Amino acid sequence: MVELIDEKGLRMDGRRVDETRPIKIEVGVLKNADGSSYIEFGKNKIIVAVYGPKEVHPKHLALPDRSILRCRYHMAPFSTDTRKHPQPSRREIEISKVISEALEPALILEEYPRTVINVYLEVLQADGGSRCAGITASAVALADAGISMRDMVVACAVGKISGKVVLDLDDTEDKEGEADMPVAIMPNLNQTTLLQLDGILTPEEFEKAFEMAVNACRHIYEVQRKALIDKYFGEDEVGEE
Amino acid sequence: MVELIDEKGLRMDGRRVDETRPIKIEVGVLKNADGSSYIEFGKNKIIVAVYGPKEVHPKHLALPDRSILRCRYHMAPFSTDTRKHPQPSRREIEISKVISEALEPALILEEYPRTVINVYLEVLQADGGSRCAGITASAVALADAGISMRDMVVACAVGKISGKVVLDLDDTEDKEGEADMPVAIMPNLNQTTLLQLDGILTPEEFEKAFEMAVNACRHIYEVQRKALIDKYFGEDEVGEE
Amino acid sequence: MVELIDEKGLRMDGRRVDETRPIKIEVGVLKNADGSSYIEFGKNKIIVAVYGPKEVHPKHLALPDRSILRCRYHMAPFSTDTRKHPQPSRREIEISKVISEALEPALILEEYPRTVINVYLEVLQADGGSRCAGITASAVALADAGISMRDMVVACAVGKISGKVVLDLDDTEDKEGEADMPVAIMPNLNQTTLLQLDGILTPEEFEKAFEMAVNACRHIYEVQRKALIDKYFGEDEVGEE
Amino acid sequence: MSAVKKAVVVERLRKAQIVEFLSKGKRLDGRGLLDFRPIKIETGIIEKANGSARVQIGNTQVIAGVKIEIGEPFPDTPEMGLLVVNVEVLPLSSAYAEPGPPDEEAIELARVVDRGIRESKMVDLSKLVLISGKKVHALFVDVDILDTDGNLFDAASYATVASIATSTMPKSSVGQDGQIKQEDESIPLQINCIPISITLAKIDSEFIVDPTSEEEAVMDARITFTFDDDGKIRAGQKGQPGTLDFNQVKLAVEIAKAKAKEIREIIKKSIKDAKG
Amino acid sequence: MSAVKKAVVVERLRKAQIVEFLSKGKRLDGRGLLDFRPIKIETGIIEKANGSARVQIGNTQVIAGVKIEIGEPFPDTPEMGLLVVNVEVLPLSSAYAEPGPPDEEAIELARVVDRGIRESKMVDLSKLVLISGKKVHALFVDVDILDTDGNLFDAASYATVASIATSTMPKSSVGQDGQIKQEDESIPLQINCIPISITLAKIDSEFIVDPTSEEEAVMDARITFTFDDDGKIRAGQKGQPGTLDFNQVKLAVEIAKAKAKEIREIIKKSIKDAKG
Amino acid sequence: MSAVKKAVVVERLRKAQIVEFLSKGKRLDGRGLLDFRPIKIETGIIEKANGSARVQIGNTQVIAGVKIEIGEPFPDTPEMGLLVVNVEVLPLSSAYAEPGPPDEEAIELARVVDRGIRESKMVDLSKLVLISGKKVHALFVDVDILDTDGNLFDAASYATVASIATSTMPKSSVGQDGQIKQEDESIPLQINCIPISITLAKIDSEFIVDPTSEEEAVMDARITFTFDDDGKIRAGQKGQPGTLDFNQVKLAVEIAKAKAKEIREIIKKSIKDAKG
Repeated sequence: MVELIDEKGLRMDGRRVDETRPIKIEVGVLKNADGSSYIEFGKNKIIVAVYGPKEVHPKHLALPDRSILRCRYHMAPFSTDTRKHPQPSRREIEISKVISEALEPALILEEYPRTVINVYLEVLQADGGSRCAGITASAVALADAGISMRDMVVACAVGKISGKVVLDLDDTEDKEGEADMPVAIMPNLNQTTLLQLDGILTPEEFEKAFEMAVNACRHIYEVQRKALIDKYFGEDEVGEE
Repeated sequence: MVELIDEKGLRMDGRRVDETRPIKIEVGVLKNADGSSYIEFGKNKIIVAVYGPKEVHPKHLALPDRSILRCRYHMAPFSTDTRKHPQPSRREIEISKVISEALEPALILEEYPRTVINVYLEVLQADGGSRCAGITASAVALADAGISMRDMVVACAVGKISGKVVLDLDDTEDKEGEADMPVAIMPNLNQTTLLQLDGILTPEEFEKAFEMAVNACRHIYEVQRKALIDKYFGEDEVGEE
Repeated sequence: MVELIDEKGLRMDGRRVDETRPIKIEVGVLKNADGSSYIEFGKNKIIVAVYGPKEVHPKHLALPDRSILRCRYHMAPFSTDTRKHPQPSRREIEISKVISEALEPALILEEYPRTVINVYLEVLQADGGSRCAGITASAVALADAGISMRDMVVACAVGKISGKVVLDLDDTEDKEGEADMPVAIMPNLNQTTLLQLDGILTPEEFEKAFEMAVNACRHIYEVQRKALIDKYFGEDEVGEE
Repeated sequence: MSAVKKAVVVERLRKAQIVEFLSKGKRLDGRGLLDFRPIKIETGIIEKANGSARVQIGNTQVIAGVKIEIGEPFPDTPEMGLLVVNVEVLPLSSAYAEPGPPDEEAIELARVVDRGIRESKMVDLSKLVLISGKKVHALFVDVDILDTDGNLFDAASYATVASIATSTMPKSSVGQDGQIKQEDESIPLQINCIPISITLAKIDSEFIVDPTSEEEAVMDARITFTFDDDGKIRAGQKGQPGTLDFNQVKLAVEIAKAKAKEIREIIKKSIKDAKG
Repeated sequence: MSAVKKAVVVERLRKAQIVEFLSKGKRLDGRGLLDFRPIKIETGIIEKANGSARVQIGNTQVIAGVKIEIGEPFPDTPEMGLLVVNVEVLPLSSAYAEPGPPDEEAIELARVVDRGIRESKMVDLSKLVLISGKKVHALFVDVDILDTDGNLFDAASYATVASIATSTMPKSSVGQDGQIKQEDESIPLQINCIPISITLAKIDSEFIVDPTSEEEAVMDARITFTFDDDGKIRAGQKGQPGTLDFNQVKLAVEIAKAKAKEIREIIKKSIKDAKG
Repeated sequence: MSAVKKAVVVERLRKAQIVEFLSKGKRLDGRGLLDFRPIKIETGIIEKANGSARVQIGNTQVIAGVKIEIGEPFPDTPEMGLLVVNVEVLPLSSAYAEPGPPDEEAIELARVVDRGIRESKMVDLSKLVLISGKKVHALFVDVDILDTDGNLFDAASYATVASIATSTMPKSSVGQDGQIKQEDESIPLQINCIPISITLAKIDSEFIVDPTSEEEAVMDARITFTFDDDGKIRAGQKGQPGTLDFNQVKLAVEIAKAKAKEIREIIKKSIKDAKG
C-alpha cells in the first residue's frame, strides 16, 4: 500500500484533503458543433460537442412530447497509459449512460418534441475523475448550444485514501485508495443527478464524503459560470489554476 | 474406445438399449411469456418461452397470408462442461433453424397473417439430445400459448454405440458412440419433421433405428399430454421418472 | 534485395520492361447476373458479376436523379499464399471504394434514377495488379449488363524494380520492387479515373511511368473489345496469350 | 428502444394511480413501501456448474451459474485470479427483450452486480493464483434473466452471491513439471463476506424497495447500495434520469442498510442449507 | 429475408404447374425425376491452393479451394489435425444473395457439407499431427458459390470432395530443434474414402434429385444423405418446413443410395484424371 | 450515406457560384487557388502519449497521439517493428459524422495517411526490433478528427508526422534472461525524413489546394501526393468519381511538389520548436 497522505496531511501532489486539482474550462472550441467546451481537470483533457436539437432518424424513435438526449463518452486510444482500443468498451457504454442520466434532469426536453440532442465527449487524456470532468464540461457545452436548462449540472468525485475522506482523487489515488464516489448535482435546485460508489465507506464516512462533494461542486460551478460569462460577455482569460 | 454396453446388454447408466432417460415436463413456468415450458430430459434442462402471435417489425417482413415462426436455441454459458461464450455459435444457429423447421409443420400459421411467433429456448444444462428435448418442450410451450396446431411435435434421438442401435444417447454415448440421429415426428399425422444423422449406419441399421426413434417419440408424446392435461385440467404431480 | 531484371533487360518471367502478362477475358460467364466477366491477368483470376439497375432498399437511400454504383472487391480465402479470412479487410474496403470511383465516370447513371447498380468482384486467385485486372473485368461486365457507358474503363499498373520503370508488376516484383502505381483510364475520352502510388518515384520517373501505363491500357482495351465482340457478334476463341 | 423505456411510454398513465397509493403508504399489490415480495432461492440446480442458484423475487426469476476455469492473469495484475460477471437479459424474459448483444441497460446491470462482488472482496482473487503471472483460476459468473418483473439488480446480485457462496472446485496443485493437476476431490470456494445489494426506487417523493416492472416503469430514480457483513457500503449506483435531494441520498443509505440486514439472513440461510 | 424464402413468395404460383408435370414423371426442363443435370468437374484450377475444384451442375457453379496450413490443435483433441469447411454464398451468385456474414441457410449448408466429410473420415485427422498437442496440419476448405441454380448442397459437397482428393502438400518434418521443416517435394494428401451426398427434394408427394432453383422454390422438404465407399450412410439432414411420412424416409434412403453409386463414378473419374 | 455524399446533395447548387469565383482566380474565402489557410501546429499536448500534435488548418482540427508499446512482429516480417496508423472521424467533428466503426471514407483516409508514412520510410521499422522474431516496438498513431472543415487528408497527415517526429520512448534493453528492461531515461524516436502530403481538389477544370468542406462538397476529383525530403514522390491517391486528363495528372504533381516544399518548412519549424 502506497502512503498517499504525508505527516502534514498533504497528498502526493501537495493538495489538502478537501482541495480539487486545477480546473480550466473553455467554451465554443469547435466550429461545427452547435455547442462545445473543453475542460482540463487535473490531467484530464476532455472536449465536448453538442449537436441538436435535430430530427431523429429513424423517425419512429422520436418521442411526441420531448427531445431524446444521447451521450457518448469515448476515450481516445492515446488517452490512457496503455493504448486503448478505439471501439467502445463496456465501461465506456456504462459511463455514457450515467452521464446521460446525470445531465437529463437539467434539460427542458419538453421544449423540443420529436428531436434528439447528441452530446459527444472525447477524452483526450484520462485521469481520475474523467466522468465528473466530462459531466461538468457537457453542461457547459449544452448551455453553449442554447439548450433550455433548469439549472447547470456540475460533478466532482470524493473518496477515501489512507483511511481519510478526500476530495477529487487523481489516477494514483483512485488506484491505490479505498473508495471513489463520483457525484453530480444541480447546484441551484440542490438535487443529486449522479452518484456512484466503489470501495468501502461506513455510512458516516459516506455522509461526510457526500457533503464534501456537494461543496466542491458549488466551487466548480463558479468556474463553469465564469467560462460561459467570459465567452458571452467578456474578454478575460478563462480558467483557474 | 470406451465399452458402452455391458455383458448384460445394459448401458453405463443402467438403461436398456431401447430405453430413454427420465423425462419431466412442466407447463407455464414463466409469467411474462404467452406460453412456456420446462423440460428435464436426462441431464438436459431447458426452458422455453413463446411470444406471439404479434406484429412484425419492420412491417415489410410480414407475410400477408400467414405468421412467421422464429426459433432461437441458445445455450447458457454455464450449461456445458467448459464455459460457452454467450454469443450464438454456428452450431446454435443451425440448430435454431432445424428446430424451427421441425415445429412449423404442426402450426396452423395461416390463422395469424402478418404476425410473428417467437420461440426462445434456453438450455440451462446440456446433455446429449438437447435439440430433441428442446423440440419436445417447444411444442408444449406452443400449445400453452394457445397457438392452433395440427398435431404435437415430439422428438428423440437414436444412435449406435458398441455396434448396437440404441435409443436416446447421453453425452458420453454421443461422444464415444458411432452414430447419432435426432428424429422429430408428428405422432398423430405420422410425419417426420426433423431428421439429422452423424456417424455410420448401414441402410438396414438406419431403418431399425428410425423405427426405434418413432416408437420412443410416441412414448414421450404421452408425457407431453400429461403435462398439458395436468396444467389445464388437473392438480397431479407432473412428470415421469 | 532480389535481382529482378537480368543483364539482357528481361524480368524474372522473361518479360520486357514494357510488357504486360498474358491476358484472357471472357464475357457472360454467370447465368444469374445481369452481366458478368472473367479475367485471367498473369496469375490473377477474377470473376465479376453486375446486378442492376434495380430498386434501392431501403428506399430513402435512393437518389432522385441518378443510379448509385456500389462495388465490392472480395478475395476468396484460397486466393492468396496464406489463407485469407473471408471477412472483408480494410484493404478490401479501400480497394472497393477506389474501384467504384474508377468505374463511375464511365457510367451514364442519370439514365437510371432511384436505382442501384451492384458490381461484385471475386478474386479467385490474387497476383500483383489484382485491382487493375478487376477494374478491367468490371467494365466488361457492366457493358455485358447493358449499362449505358460514355467509354470503357481499363486499368494497368506500372512501377519500378531494380531502379527501372516497368509495366505491370507481378506479386514478386510488387513485393521486392521500389514502387507500384495502378492507373485506370477511359481510353477514348483520355481521362484518368484511378491513380494510386506506393513507393518512390522522382517526378520524372512518375511522368514516364504514367505514360507507360496509359499506353498499356490502350492495348488492354483491345482485349476488352475483342471479348465483347466475340460474345455478341462472333464465335472466335477469346483471349490473347 | 430498450424494454424499460418502452414500458415508460405505455404505462405513464398509471403513474398517478401508483403515486396516490404510495401517498397512503400502500402499493398496488398490497405491500408496504419497504416490503420485499417473497424471495425464493435454490442452489445447486445446475450440476455441470461449479455453483448455481435460482432466485425468484415475486415473478422475477433469474439463474446464475459459476464456472471456474484455468486461465491467464491480466498482464497488469499477475498476482490476481480473474472474476467475470456477465448478465444476459434473455429474450425469454419479457415481451420487450430482444436477442442480440447486451444493450446499455444490460451492461449497467452486469457492471453494478460485478462491482458489488468485486468491491466487497467476497472472493480473495489473490488466492486464485496457481502460477504467479501465468496460471490463475478464472471465475465466470453468468446470470440468465428468465422472467422479468422488476428489481433485476437485486435478483441478479442475490443469485450471483448465492452461486459463488455455494461453489466448489477441484483441488488443484502445480506439479514439479509446472503442469497443473486437478484432483478428484472437490473443495469449497473460500468466501470472505456476503455482499447484499438493496435497490430503492423513488416514485414522486417516496422510496420503495423491490419495485415491480410496473413500478419501475413510472419511477423517477433508482439507487442501489451494496453492504458487507459489517454494514459498510461497498458499492453504490444511482440510475434513471430523476434526481434525489441531498437528504434523500442520506435517507436512501439508511433504508438500504436496514433492509440489507434483513435480506442477509435470507441469503445466509439458503447458503447454509446448501452446505448442509 | 433469405434468398430461398424470397423465391418462395415469388414463385408459389408456379407450383401447380411443376406438380402437374411431376405427376406425369416429367420435369420442366425435360429431365426424369431422378436425373441429374450434366455435371462438369475441373480440378487444379487455383495454383495457389493445395487443391481446388470447380463443379458445375447445370447452371449451378461453385469453386472449392483447399489451404493446408500449420496450426495448433484444439485443447481437447491434441492428437487431431484440424478440418474447417466454410461456404460463402457470394453476392455474385444470385439476385437474392447479399454481402455480409453468412445467414442461417449458408451456415446450415456449410455444416452439412462439413459433416459429410468429417463423419465419413475421408481425411484421417490423426495423421495430420506434427507435434502432439502443439502443431498440426489445418485443412481449410473454402467453397465459393458463384452461380446459383439449385442443389447447392450436392454441388458444394462434390467440389469439397474433389478439391480434398486432389490436394497435395509440402512434405514436412520436425527437426531435432522442434522446428517444422517444409521440403520442396510435394506429396498427395491421403484420403480414405470418397463421401457422396445426394439431396432429394420432395414436391407434393414426389421425390426428385438435383432440383433447380425453381424447383427448390416450390419444394416442401429437402433431405440429404451422404454415403461412403461401402454404401453406408455417414450423414443425413432433412431441411425445409415440410414433412416426410415414415415410408418416404426409407424410400429416400434407397433412392439416394442408388444415385450415390452413379455419381461416385463421375467424381472418381475426375479425381483419377487429375492424378494422371 | 456518408457525410461527404450527403453534403454533395445539399450543396450542389453552390457549385456554379464557386466555379465562377475560381474562373477569376478567387475563392469564396478570399484565398488564391493555391493558398493554404493558416496552419497551426502544437506538439506535446498529451503527456501520456509518447508523442502528440494538434493541427489546425483553418477550422479543421485534428489531434494525433503516438503510443509506443512492446509487441510481437508479424510472422512474415520477424525483423520489423510495427506501425499502425488509425484515424477516427469522431461524431464530434461534424453534423454528418456518426458513431460506429469507420466507414469506407475513414478507412481510405487512414490508409492514405499510413502509406505516406510507411512508404517514405520516415521510421526505420527494422530498428524497432528488440528480440528478432519475438519482441518489437509497436508504434500506434491514432488520429482523432475533432472539427471538420475540409482537407482532412493533409491535416491528419501533418498531425501524424508531427507527433511521430516529436516522440520519445523509454530506453530499453534486453537482459541476459531475455526480459525487456525499460529504463527511466527517455530517448527520441529516430526519424529518417519528413513526408509531406499535398491534396488537390479539382473543381470544374481548376485545381485548388487545401479545400474547405464546402469546396470538397462540389469538387469533381481529389488527388494527394506525398513527397520526401528530396522531393521524390512516395505515395499518391486519386479519389472521388471525377477524372483528370493526362496533362492534369502531370500538372497535379508539379503543383503538389511546389506546395510540399512550402509546407515542409512549417512542419519542420514546429518540430524544431518542440525539440527546443
